[in-house]
Amino acid sequence: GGNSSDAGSGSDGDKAAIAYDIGGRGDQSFNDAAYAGLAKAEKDLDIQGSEAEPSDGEGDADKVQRLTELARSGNNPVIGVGFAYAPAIKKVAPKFPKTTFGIIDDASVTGENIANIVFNEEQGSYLAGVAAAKVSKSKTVGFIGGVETPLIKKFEAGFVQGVKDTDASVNVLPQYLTQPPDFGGFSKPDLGKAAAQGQLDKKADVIYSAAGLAGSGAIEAVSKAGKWNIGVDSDQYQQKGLAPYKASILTSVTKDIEDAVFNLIKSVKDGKPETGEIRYGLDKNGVALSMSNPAFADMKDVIAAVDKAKQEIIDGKITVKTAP
Amino acid sequence: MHALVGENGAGKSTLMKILYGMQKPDEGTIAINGEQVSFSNPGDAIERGIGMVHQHFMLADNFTVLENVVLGGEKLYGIGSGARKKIKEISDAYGLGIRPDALVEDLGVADRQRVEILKVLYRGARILILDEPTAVLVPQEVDALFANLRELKAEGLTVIFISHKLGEVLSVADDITVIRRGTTVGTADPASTTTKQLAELMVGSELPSPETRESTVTDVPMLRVQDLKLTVTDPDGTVRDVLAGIDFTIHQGEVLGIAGVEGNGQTELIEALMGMRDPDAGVITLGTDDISHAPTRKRRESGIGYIPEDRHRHGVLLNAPLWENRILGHVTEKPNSRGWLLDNKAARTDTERIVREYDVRTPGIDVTAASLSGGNQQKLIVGREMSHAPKFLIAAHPTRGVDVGAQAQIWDQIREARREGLAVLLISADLDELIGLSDTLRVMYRGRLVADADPATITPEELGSAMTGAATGHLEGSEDEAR
Amino acid sequence: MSTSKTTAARPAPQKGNGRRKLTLPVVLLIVAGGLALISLVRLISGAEDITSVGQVAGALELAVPIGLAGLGGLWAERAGVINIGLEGMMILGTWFGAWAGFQWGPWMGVLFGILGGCIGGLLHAVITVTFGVNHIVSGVAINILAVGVTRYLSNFAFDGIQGGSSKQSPRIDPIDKITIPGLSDWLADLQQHHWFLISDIAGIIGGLITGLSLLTVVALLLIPATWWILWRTPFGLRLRSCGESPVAAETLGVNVYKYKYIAVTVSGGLAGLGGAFLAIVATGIYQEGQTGGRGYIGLAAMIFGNWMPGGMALGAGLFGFTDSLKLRGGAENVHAMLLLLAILLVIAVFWQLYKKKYVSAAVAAVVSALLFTWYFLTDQVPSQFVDAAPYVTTLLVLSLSAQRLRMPKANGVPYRKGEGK
Amino acid sequence: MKKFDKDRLILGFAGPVLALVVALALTTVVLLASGQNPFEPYRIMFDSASYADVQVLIINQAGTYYLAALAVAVGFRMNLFNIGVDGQYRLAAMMAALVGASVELPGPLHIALIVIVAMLVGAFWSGIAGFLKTTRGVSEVVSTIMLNSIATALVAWLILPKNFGEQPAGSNNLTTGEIAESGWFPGLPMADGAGEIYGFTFVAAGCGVLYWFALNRTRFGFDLRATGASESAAQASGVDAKKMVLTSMLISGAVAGLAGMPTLLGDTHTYSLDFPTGIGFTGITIALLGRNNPLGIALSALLIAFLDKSSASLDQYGYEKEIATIMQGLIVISVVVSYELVRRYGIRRQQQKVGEELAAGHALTTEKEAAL
Ligand SMILES: Nc1ncnc2c1ncn2[C@@H]1O[C@H](COP(=O)(O)OP(=O)(O)OP(=O)(O)O)[C@@H](O)[C@H]1O
Ligand SMILES: Nc1ncnc2c1ncn2[C@@H]1O[C@H](COP(=O)(O)OP(=O)(O)OP(=O)(O)O)[C@@H](O)[C@H]1O
Ligand SMILES: [Mg+2]
Ligand SMILES: [Mg+2]
Repeated sequence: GGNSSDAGSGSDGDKAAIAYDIGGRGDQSFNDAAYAGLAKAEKDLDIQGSEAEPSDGEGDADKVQRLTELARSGNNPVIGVGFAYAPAIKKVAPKFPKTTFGIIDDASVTGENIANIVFNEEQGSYLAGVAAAKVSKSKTVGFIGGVETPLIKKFEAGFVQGVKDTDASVNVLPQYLTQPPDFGGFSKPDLGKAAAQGQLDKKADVIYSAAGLAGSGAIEAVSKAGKWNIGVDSDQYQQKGLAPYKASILTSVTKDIEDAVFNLIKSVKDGKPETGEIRYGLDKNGVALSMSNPAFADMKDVIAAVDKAKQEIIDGKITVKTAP
Repeated sequence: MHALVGENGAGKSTLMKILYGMQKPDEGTIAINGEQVSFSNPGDAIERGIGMVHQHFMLADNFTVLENVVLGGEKLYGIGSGARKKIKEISDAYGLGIRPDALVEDLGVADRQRVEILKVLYRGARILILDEPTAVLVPQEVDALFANLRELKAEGLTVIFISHKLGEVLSVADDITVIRRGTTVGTADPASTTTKQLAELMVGSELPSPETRESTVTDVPMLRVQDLKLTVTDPDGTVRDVLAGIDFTIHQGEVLGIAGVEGNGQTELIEALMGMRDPDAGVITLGTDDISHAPTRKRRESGIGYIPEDRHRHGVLLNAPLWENRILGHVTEKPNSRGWLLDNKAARTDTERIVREYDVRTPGIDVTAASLSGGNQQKLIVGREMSHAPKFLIAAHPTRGVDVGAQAQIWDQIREARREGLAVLLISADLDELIGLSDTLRVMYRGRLVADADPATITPEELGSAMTGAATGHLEGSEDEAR
Repeated sequence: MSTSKTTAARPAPQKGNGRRKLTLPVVLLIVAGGLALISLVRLISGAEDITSVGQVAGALELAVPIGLAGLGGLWAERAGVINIGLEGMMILGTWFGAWAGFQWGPWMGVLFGILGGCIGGLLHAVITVTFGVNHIVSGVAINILAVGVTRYLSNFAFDGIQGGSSKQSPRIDPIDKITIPGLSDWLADLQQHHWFLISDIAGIIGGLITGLSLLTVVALLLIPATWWILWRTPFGLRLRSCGESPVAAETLGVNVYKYKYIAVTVSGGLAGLGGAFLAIVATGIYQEGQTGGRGYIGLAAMIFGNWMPGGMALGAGLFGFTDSLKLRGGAENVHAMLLLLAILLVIAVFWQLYKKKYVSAAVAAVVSALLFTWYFLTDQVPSQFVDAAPYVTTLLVLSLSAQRLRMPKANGVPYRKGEGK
Repeated sequence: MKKFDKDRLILGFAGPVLALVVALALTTVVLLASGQNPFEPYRIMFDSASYADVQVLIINQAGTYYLAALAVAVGFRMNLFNIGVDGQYRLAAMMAALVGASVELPGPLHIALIVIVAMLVGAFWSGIAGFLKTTRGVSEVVSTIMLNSIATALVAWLILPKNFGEQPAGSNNLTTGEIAESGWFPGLPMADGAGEIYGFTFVAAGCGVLYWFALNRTRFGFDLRATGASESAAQASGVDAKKMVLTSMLISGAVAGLAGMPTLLGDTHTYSLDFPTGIGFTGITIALLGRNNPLGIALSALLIAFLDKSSASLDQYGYEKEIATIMQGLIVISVVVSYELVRRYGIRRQQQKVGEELAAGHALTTEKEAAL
C-alpha cells in the first residue's frame, strides 16, 4: 500500500511522457503527431517514453491524477496533449517544480515550469485561403470544420481572410459537422462526405476540411467530383489511408506538433527547459503549407502568391484574425 | 359430454393443461382411444385432435379473428382466402356468426368465446376441452353455446367442460367427475344428482344461497346519479356515447344490482363513479357532496369502497407483499399512514387482522399477492375495502372465480355491512347472485338503464332476456311498486 | 336526450376496416400537398437546395443506417423483445464489416457485418428470452460490451496494418453504384430550372436514383420485404403473435422461444447491416465511434413509425432529410424550414379551430407568429440551432400529430413457457 | 417469517458474488484468447486501487455516478425510461455554473443558489419530456433522446463568448467563467496529498437516504411504487397517473441536475467544453445493475467507478484498457442473469411454501401463532 499510486522509482534514465487527448494514439492526427515527436526523441535522444490515454467523458480530477502519476514516476517533461489539460496542469505543476510540464494548444495557464506550445493555425489557414482563391475557377470555396470549437474557428478565420484578401469576389461556404461536446464531427466521415457534397453542389471547387477523420469523407467526395482538397494537421497527401485520393489533395495546412514535442523533450534533456509560451508560426515552420503534391508545386503563380503572403505575415504586414 | 367440477384450486385447469400438453405430469398416463400418449407441447395435443378453450381468453387483441384462428394452423388452409372461406364455412355450419376480418379487441365476450371455439373446430379437433366457458355469458348465450355443443356431440365429438354453475352442469353433462385437492373424489350421474349433493361432494359443505333475508333499505339517499353521460372517441375519430344519461339513487342499506351483458357500459359506469373517467355531463352526489369531478383519491377518502371486476388490473399489486396490498387504495387513511408518512407497522398488524378475519389462506403477510390463489386474493380485497367502513361499495363481480365456500363468506360480509347502512352497487354476471343479493334491480343496455325489476319475483331467464334488449320498462308487473 | 344513434360501449363495427385507414388517394393527396408547400417555401426563401438531387441523395444515404437499425428494432419488438442494444449491434456491424471488407472485398464485409450484428442479437436473445432478464438491462449491457470488444479487437486487427490504426480500419473498396445515365441527368437538369413543383419532383426522384449504391437498393428493398414477411406469411404471423400474446401463441403450438430467437437475431443482423453500410458505403472505413448514437435514433424512428415498416421508413427519412439539410449549408436551409414550419402551423391553427380546440389553436398561432418573425428578421439560423433541427423537428412532429401509437401488447413483457394463466 | 428473510439475504448475496466470479472467468478467457497474460491486469488494477489517491478518485466518481443513477432509478421505479439524464445533467451544470459565476453571495447561500438552479434546470428539461408524455402521449424514450441532442446544441450556443460564455485569454476552451470561492463546496482533504473527497459526495449519499425514505416511508413513495408496479391498479387506488408521470419526471430531472454538482462545486468551478459527458448513460447501467435500490446502486456505482479508475493505468503496462469495458459489460450481464435465476428460485420456493402450508391446512394457525 501507500498513499499514492505513483510512489515510483526515481530518475534512473531520462524519461519523458505524453498524456493524450480524447481519441488517443491511432487517431492519425493530433495525438499521433505528438507520439511521433516522442518516438523521435526515444530514437534520437535515447529517452524512455511513456504514454497515457484518457477515458471517455473523464473529468479534470482524472487528468490531475494522470499527470501526477507521470511526474512522480520521474518523467520530465510531462506533456499534456490538448487544451483540456490546462486546469490539470495548473494544479499539478506547482507540486513538481523540478519537472517541466508541456501543454499543447493552450497559453492560459502559466508557470515557471510550464511550457505552452501553441500554433498559429490561422496563419497556415490564411495561406490555404490564398491558394484556394487562386486555384478556384468557380469563385466558390468550402470550409468544413469538424466540431465548432474556438480552435477550429481559428482555421476558418484564417482561411476566410486569406481567400478574401486574395480575391474578394470568391465566396466561402463554411460548414461545421457537430457542436461540442459531441465530438462525432471528428470521427464520422459520412458527415464530412455529406457536407462536402453539399458544397460541391453549390459549385465549390476547393474544399478545406479541418475535421480530423471526418475529413476523409470530405476528401473522398471532393476527389470523386474531380475538385481540389486542402488537408489539415499533417501532410495528408502522404497519408496511406488516403492514397486513392492523393491526386486531389492540393496541399495541407500542417501543424508541426511532432517537432514541438521533440524540441521540448530535447530542451529538458539539454538542461535548458523551455518555459512560457512557445509559439509556432509560419516563421519557424511550425505551421506551413505542404508542397508534396507535384501538381501544386507546379502552379507557379499560386506558389508565388502564397510565398508573398507568407512573407508578409512573417514581417507583420498582415495580421491574421483568430476568430471569424 | 363430460363435466369436471371442483372448488377453486382443485386442479381442474391444471389437469386440462396437462391433457393439452401445456404442462408435464410428474407421473401417470394419458390414453386417447386406448392409445397411450405423451405430449411435450400443445402442438402434439392438437395433432392428436385435442382442442382447448381456456379459462382465460387466449386471443391476441390486436389481431383479426382470421389471424387468431389460423395462427399455428397455417398449413391447414393457408392464411389468406382459403382460410377465410373455411372460417365462414364453420361459422355458418354452427351458427357462430363470426366475421373473419373483425379485430378481436372490438368483439364482446360472447363473440370472443365463439372465436375460441372456432379456433378449436378449425383444427378439426375431436376432443374439446372447455374450461369455464360459461363464466362470462348471460343465460341466453349459455343456451346458445350448449346448443352448439350438443350439435358437436351429435357429430361424434367428445367434450370435456368445466363449470362452477352446477345447475348447468347437471342439465347438459352426460357424466360428471368431481375433483378436490388434485384427486378424484367421486363421480356423479347427472340424472340422479341434485346440485346440493354435487356441492357437498365438492366441498363437503352445504351450497350457500345468496338470498337476502330481510330488507334493510332506508330512505336516506347515499348515492345519487343524475343524467350521467360519457362519450369516448374511437381511434377513427368517431364519437360514441357509452353512458347515455344514467339515473339512479342508492339508499343507505340498499343493494342496487345492475344486470347487463358485458360491454354495455357497466365498466364505464364504475369507472365514472370511481373517478377514473371524467363524465361529460351529469351529477354524482355522495351523501350531500357533489363528487362528479372529484379525483379518485378524494372519493375513496370520502367513503367509496371498490371491489373491481378485474382484480389483477385494478385490485392488487401482484408482485408486492400482502401488507403493501393492504395499503393500496387507502394510503392516505389510517392505519396505513400518519400525515405524509406511511405507518408500515400499523399496516402490517392490520393486514394480519384481515388475513385472520377474512380467512385469507396464506402462510404470512410477506408473501406476494401473486402467490395467492385468485379466491384468496379476492378475500384480501374484500377485507381491505370493508376495513375502511365504506358508506358506498362498488362490488363488481365480487365472487367471480371464487369457490362456493369463499362465495358464501363474501356474501355474508356484504349483507352484514348493508345491515349497518352500507349502500352497494352490485354488478355481476351471475344472475343468481344478482337476484339473491339485490334490493333493487336495473338492466343496463347500450349505455342506458332500460329496465328495472323486483328481485323477489323475477327469474334469471326473464332478466336474461331483458339484458339482450328484448324487454324494457318495468319487468314482470308485480304488486310492489318499483321505486 | 336524443333517441338516436347511441351505440353499445363495444359496438361491433359494421365493416372489417372500421379503423382509421388512409386510402391511397388520400395519401397521394397529402403527399402532393406537402410537396407543393415545400416547393412554395423554396421559391419564397430561395433555398434552392432543399429539394435538390444532392440533398435527396444525401438524405437517403444518411437515412439508410438509421432505417436499418429501425427495421432491426421492428423485428425484435414485433416479437415482443425491446431492443435498446441496436447501437451495440450496429457497432459490431461496422467493425466486422470493415474487418472482412478490407481483406476480402465489400460484399464479404456486408456479410460479416450482418453476422457481427447477429452475434449481438443472439446474445440479446439468450439473455432476454432464455434467462428472462429485463430487456433494457440486456440491451444496455450489449452496448457496453460491443464498445469494449470492438475497441479491444482493433488493437490486434487494425493496428499496424497499412492505413489502419487502433481506431480505424484500412480503407475498404467501394460497392458499385448505379446511376441511370440519361434519366438522372435529365432530372438533375430539370431540377436546376427551379420551377415550381416540377423541379422539386425531379429533384426528389433524381436524388433517389442517382449514385445509388447497390447496398442502398438492398436496404430499401428490405422495408417492403419486412412488411411482406411479417404481415403476409405464416412465419410473420407467428412471429408477431409472440409480440402480441405469446401465451395464446403457445396454446396453438407455436414455439414462442424459437420465433423470439429468430426475430432478435434477425434484428441484430439488420442493425449489423446498418453498421456495415456506415463502414462500407457511407464512409469506406471503420472508425471508432462512427455509429454515434444512430442505433438509438433508429429506435426512435421505429417508435415514431408506430412499429410499422412504412412509418419507420418515414421517421428515418425525416432524420436523414433534416440531417442532410443541416450538413449541406444548414444555416440557409434550416432558415427556410422556419418558414415551412410557420406555414404548417397556420394550417394547424385552422384545423384546430375547425375542431373547436381553441387553446391548441391559440398556442399554434402564437408559435407560428414567432416563427414568422424569426424568419423575416434573420437571414440565417445560428449553426448551433441548425444542429438541433432534426431533433426539434421530430419532437414537433410527434407532439403535433395525434398520438395513436400502439406498440405490440406483450412487448418487453417477460415470457416463460407454461406459465400462462 | 424470519426464515424467509434469512433465505432472501443469503440468496441476495450469493447471486452477485457468483456473477462476479463468472464475469471474471469470462474476461480471463478473453485475455487468454488474445494471447495475453490472464491475471496480470487484475493485479495491476487491484494494486492501483490500493493507493489512496486512486481511492479518492473512485469515491468521487462514484458520487457523481450515484446521483445520475438515482435520477434514472426514480424514473425506472415508475416504468419511465429517462434516457435524457445526460442532457439534463449537462444543461443543468452549465446553467448553474453561469448563474454561480455571475453572482457573489455569502458561502452557503451561494452554493444553495447554484444547487437550486441546477435542480430547476434539470427538472425543466426533463419536464418537457414529462409534459409531452402526459399531454401528447409522446414516448419519453424518443423525446429524451431528442432532448439530449437539443441540450447539446443549446449549451453550445449559450457558451459562445458572444452570448454568455467566455474564452480565457490564450485558451482554446470556452467556459462559463469561474465561480467565486464562496460558491465552492468544501471537500474532505485526505492525508499526503491524496486529494480531497468532494463534499458533495456526502450530499449524494444523503440523496440516497432521502430516496430510500421517500420511496419506502412516505405516501408519495407508495403511490410512485404502486404506479410502477401496475399503472391500472395505482389509478384505481387513487393515484393520478398523469400527475405522477410528470412529478417523477421532474424529480428525475432535478436529481440529474445534481449529478453535475460534485464536479462543478468541488473541482472545476466552471463549466467548459471538456466537462465530463456520458454520465447519464453510465447512470442507466448503474441503476439497472443496482436494481433501483439505493444500496444496490451505491455498490454498483462503486464497482463501476472502481473499474473505470483502476483500469486507467493498464495501458502504461502494455495492456489494453478496453478490457475494463469488456469486464463491465460482462459483469452487467452475469449479474442480472444471476439476479433473475435467484429470483425465479425464490418465487418457486415461496410458492412451494404457500402450497405446502395450505396443503397441510395449518396456514391459519401458523399465522395466528406468528401474530401472537
Ligand atoms: N409450483 C407450485 N408448487 C406448489 N404450489 C404452487 C406452485 N405454483 C403455484 N402454486 C400455488 O398455487 C396457488 C396459485 O393459485 P391459482 O390462482 O392457480 O389457484 P386457483 O386454483 O385458480 O384458485 P382460485 O380459485 O382461488 O383462483 C398459490 O397458492 C400458489 O402458492
Ligand atoms: N406446477 C404445480 N405444482 C403444484 N401445484 C400446482 C402447480 N401449478 C398449480 N398448482 C396448484 O394446483 C391448484 C390447481 O389449480 P387449477 O388452476 O387447476 O385449479 P382449478 O380447479 O382450475 O380452479 P378454478 O376453479 O379456480 O379454475 C392450484 O391451487 C395451484 O395451487
Ligand atoms: Mg381453473
Ligand atoms: Mg383461479
